[in-house]
Amino acid sequence: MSEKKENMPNEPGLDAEHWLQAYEQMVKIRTFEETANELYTSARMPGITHLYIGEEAIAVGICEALRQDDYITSTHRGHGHCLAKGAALDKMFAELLGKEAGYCRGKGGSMHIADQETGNLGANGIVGGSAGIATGAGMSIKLRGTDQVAVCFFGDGALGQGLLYESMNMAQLWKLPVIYVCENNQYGEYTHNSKAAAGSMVGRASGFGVHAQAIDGQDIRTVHATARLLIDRARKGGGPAFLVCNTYRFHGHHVGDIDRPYRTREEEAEWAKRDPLKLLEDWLAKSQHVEADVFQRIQQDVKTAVDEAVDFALDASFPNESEVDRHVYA
Amino acid sequence: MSEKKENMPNEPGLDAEHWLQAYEQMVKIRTFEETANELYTSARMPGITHLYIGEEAIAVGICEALRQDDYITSTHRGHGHCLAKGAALDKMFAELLGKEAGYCRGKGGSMHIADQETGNLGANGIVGGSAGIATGAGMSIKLRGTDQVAVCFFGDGALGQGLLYESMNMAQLWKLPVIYVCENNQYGEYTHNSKAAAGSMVGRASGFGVHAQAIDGQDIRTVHATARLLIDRARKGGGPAFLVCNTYRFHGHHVGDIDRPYRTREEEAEWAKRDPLKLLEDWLAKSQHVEADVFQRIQQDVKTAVDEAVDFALDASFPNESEVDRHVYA
Amino acid sequence: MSTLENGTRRSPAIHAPGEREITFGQAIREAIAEEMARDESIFLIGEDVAAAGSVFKVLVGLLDDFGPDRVIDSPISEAGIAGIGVGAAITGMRPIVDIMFGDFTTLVMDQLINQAAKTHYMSGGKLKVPMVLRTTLGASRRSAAQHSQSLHALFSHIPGLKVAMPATPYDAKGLMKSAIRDDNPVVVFEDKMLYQEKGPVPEAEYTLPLGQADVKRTGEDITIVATSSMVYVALEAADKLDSIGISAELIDPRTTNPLDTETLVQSAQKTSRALVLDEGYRQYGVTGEIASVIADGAFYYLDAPVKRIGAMNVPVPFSPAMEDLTIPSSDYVVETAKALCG
Amino acid sequence: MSTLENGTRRSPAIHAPGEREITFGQAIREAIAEEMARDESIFLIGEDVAAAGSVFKVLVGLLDDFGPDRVIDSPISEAGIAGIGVGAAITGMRPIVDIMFGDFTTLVMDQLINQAAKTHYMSGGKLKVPMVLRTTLGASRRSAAQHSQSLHALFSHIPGLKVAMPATPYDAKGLMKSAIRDDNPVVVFEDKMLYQEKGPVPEAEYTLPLGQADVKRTGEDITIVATSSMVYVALEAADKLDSIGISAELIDPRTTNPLDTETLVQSAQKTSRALVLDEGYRQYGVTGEIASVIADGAFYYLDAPVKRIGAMNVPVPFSPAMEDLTIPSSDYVVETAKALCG
Ligand SMILES: Cc1ncc(C[n+]2csc(CCOP(=O)(O)OP(=O)(O)O)c2C)c(N)n1
Ligand SMILES: Cc1ncc(C[n+]2csc(CCOP(=O)(O)OP(=O)(O)O)c2C)c(N)n1
Ligand SMILES: [Mg+2]
Ligand SMILES: [Mg+2]
Repeated sequence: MSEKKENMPNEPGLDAEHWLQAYEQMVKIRTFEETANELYTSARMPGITHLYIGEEAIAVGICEALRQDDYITSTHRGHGHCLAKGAALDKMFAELLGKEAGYCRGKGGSMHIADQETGNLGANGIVGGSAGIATGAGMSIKLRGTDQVAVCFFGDGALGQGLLYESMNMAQLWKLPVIYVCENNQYGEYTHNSKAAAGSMVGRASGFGVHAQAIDGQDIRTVHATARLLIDRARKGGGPAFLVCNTYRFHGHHVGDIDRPYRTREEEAEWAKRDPLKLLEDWLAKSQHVEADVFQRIQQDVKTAVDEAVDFALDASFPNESEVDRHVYA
Repeated sequence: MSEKKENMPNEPGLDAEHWLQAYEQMVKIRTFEETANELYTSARMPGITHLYIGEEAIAVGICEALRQDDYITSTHRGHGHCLAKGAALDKMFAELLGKEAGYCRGKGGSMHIADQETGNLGANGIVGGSAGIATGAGMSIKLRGTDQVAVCFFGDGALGQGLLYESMNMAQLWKLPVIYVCENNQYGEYTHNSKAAAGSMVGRASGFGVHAQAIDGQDIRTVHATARLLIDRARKGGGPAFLVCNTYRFHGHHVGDIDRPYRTREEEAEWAKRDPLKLLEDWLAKSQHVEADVFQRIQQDVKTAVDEAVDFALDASFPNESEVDRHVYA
Repeated sequence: MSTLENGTRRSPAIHAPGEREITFGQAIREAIAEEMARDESIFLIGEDVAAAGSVFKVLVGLLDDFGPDRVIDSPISEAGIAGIGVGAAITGMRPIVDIMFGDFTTLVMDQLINQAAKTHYMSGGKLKVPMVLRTTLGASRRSAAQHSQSLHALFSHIPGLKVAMPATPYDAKGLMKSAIRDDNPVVVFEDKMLYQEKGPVPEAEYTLPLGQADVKRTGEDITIVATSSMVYVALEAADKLDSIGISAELIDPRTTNPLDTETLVQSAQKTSRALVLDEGYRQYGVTGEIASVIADGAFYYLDAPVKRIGAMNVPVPFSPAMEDLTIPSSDYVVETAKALCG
Repeated sequence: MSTLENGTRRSPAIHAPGEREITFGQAIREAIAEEMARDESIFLIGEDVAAAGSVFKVLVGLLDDFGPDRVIDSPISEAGIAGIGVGAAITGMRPIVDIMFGDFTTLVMDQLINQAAKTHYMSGGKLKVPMVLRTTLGASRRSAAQHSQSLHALFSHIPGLKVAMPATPYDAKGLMKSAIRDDNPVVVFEDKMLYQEKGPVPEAEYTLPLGQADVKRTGEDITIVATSSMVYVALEAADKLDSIGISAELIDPRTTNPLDTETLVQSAQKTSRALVLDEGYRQYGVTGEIASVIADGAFYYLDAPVKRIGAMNVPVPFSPAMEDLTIPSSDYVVETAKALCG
């Protein structure tokens, strides 16, 4: 499976300021995830979690092209999507720690963060499980007659789930405004997608008549420009699209996956050269003449914010026992 | 959806005798189905059944290219597949009437006829439900190291079922000898496939890397020639294939679907011109100089056999009450 | 229907003079049509629900009344349309997802169990899934093992879902309307053999609460709990029991989840004997739960063990000679009741 | 394990001196490896079962021993691999299909319920489906609502399927071997919290019949029926009860289908009190069936109602502060037992 059509769409003509904002968002996710990892290794986080590090350009590149009232559905590797769509650090950490102040009052945890205020319909612990939900959001948009768009994030592993194809077929039949974003980080858990996905990823969607393309997921400018086009197209009634973003998760499948025997250190090193933060930094420095201290200041500000958020979450209280059987029914 | 690549593969060089045998098989299915319809309308058959009339060239064209030890999986519209693979008329009718002498001792009925002796792994009441089973048969063939082939028959409606795509992906990954035969009779129940299937039928399979083509399903010579090539390829380890056979069911969705308001009489008349039996008759008469009385004799012989089979089935006894809780477990 | 004077008996199919009588199928359609007219956020999606009005013809006319945007023929993609239902429900719509045969609900389990049922809870109460999944149950149509199951127990097991299984046109309309208005995913099981069953349904609008059992017949000697079409089997049995001097009280829970345990237990406490009748497989199903609830709650009142009658634990056979044996019959109910009262 | 002298007690985790002790996970692996060595028609398929040896590391080594043709990493296609299992089983193989988390069995329902469970019956006994589906159950790993369910009741409801849920390494090995040899589809539920649990397992080959309960502890005053890891909760409770003079008999059905009703009923007849403990949702689940069987079969012997303890009827919450509340605790079992015996 090798489909790196790295066609760069027309430069949307965004200025350095815009890209610095995107940069900050990526740094925020990176720092959030590093901190989550620390919380795990220092045994302060219950359970495990799946880090988004290495894939930040996708969530940010796409969500920066969305409005607040647009929808996303997310995955088990969902922190990046949530933050990029506008989630607050403190409530995110609080949720990871199972605190009442978390987005889901501690009931969801890392894998189920949802936030209707930012249009986040929820991370999902079932691989591919949100394909129908995103499509339903598209249906809802169509029926309500708004010009919102729904983005369905999923990993390359979700290409194994039949629901995805059922959903894309209906989205195309009814021209629903849904963008299916396949974050192709090469692996589903410990299996390379060459052993899991036959044929062509884009071909799978185009077979259903869905507009499909594959891009470099490490370059936020490519991601963002492509997303703008597809989202705009969907908003105007042009129907769904399928976007493969080729990427890599720099860490293990989850925080406990330390040894990574299923892939080589060389492969990791190759991909590390294409760190999405680094790529944007380089471009901003070279083409936009942004000074190094600007990046440092952003990193520091983010670090401060993340630290405050963690402190908040660590101090926050656990839900009351009486909470346990609330919210089973609305 | 219009993909009638009517490419005729190399003529396999079969003689008139072979085609007369195929003709007889088609007549057998036709007559069986007409009789089943009569049994229904005269209230002698419990429940309903789905007639294969109009689609005979597919089952016969393909099954004539199979060995007895090859496998098929079938559908709710399964009588044609069962007979083409070698099922006996009397046990078929007995099953339709719920008699103990039926293929499944009356437990399965029309929708669940299975016969391991002829490699028929069973008709299926779940649309698309046998895609996994056929693929598993392919896996079994591979693991046992035989050169059998498994054919999965399904209707265009089954293109809506995610399981089909999960199955084709694995068949292609592991080069399993499975031929997925989509009997595209244009409708799933009362809905035309233009309203149910976006994109391209062949494209859906080729997206998974599966060799895919669409052919005229009314012309048994095309069907058979194509099937020979694909089956041969699969037998030799060339992997799965996906074959769309464009066809039409001449009757309603089931025997009780008399009015057919969802389609026009004109459309039906158009397709009636392409009756697969008629097409083969014409070709045999014109190119092979087969006389009209040959066809008549075949029809009569079949009719006699069918009548005998029905009489047998009508006379046969119902299962004993004690049968009801046998065969829940092996 | 729900309040009957003590001692009177009235079959759900028999109505007071002058009352309007419609079929179960019409009641379902009426409920959906009324609600769709009332609330624009409701839409219906399923296989052959629009142009064909569903294979059971229950929905004929809705397409004309509400148009193709709100009555939608889908591909044969049960999981997909269930997923669409969940996503649409979360984002402000009130979808009704039609799954043609209850047997095909096996294809929507993940969307129902892992998504619809858990979304409200997992989101800490933020998101909700006001969605109805309507489907069928019931054997005896000679449709064999994959078109005859009564799988409602599977859904009744799952917290976050509600499950309704109306027996009469009156209940069907009232429960369907409540299901549509409910802010939770509700699975409505309709016995396909009941669609032609007639019964009184007032012209005036009404709803029935989910979670309230209905005393379909009062009695003194034994409590028969029956669901869906088993209510009719139980009524027939009650008539026969009457003629031999056994007075049976018949309770229809109407929803298995929530379950009106109070009404069930009180009746059993009164009669001292109970029998539970349901068309699902007997093992690990609805009868087990209800019998346990009664055996526990009425323990000190019971004169005999609570008996359970369900579908035989076999796949439904095609042959008429066998199929009918798998479904509880009124004679078997009578036998069982007599043994309990004897 | 299955025959214990009256009055003795022995925790399944405690073994006689000299006996070999291995973990539950090792027992599962050993069972599969032994059977695969014995019978070439057995193969294993699932997500990350080969190179990674499963996410719980239970299958490490099988790939080396049996090669990639017989230990197969699949795409993330639960329905697909279940279907492959059915098709391979019908055509002469004995597949073991691995579904990583029990929660994902919602995706294989159609293949299990409508295909695997019914094929033998629908074909009038001609085809058979000798297939094992192994998966997990159990909460308390802080994995939240979609990775913590115990959904074995759903499968126990379906005729044509068998369901095993071993509690000890000994049972795990013996039941897994029998499941693999069985000519029917068998679903084996393994509590993921038990994989590290150690217990005695003989070196010599053995199998355990499906459908035979095991008396894990004998007692006189109350029967506690417990499944899977609830056996350990029950043992702990039994110890505590012992210290206050209540002697509990602990019965592990080991398979819910077939269910060894005789052993259950006899024990309850002896003790006159019973309590059923299972980690599935309480409503419409395993406790309902077993409690009903006992309440019926031991009716005239019971001094108190049969009580049921299951998982709380809520989706499993993530927060540790809440999750543990949803799982039956030994203290709660003690309270309940005391109340029954009081
Ligand atoms: C239906 C289902 N099957 C299996 C799993 C277990 N699982 C969790 S993450 C994962 C891999 C997913 O891979 P991919 O979709 O590529 O996402 P990534 O982790 O690479 O971001 C698997 C198999 C699951 N959560 N859901
Ligand atoms: C999973 C499932 N959904 C719905 C049905 C009801 N149903 C029976 S046949 C049919 C149409 C099937 O259409 P197609 O696959 O094209 O086969 P055809 O009847 O045209 O031969 C439907 C929807 C079913 N049997 N199984
Ligand atoms: Mg991946
Ligand atoms: Mg069709």
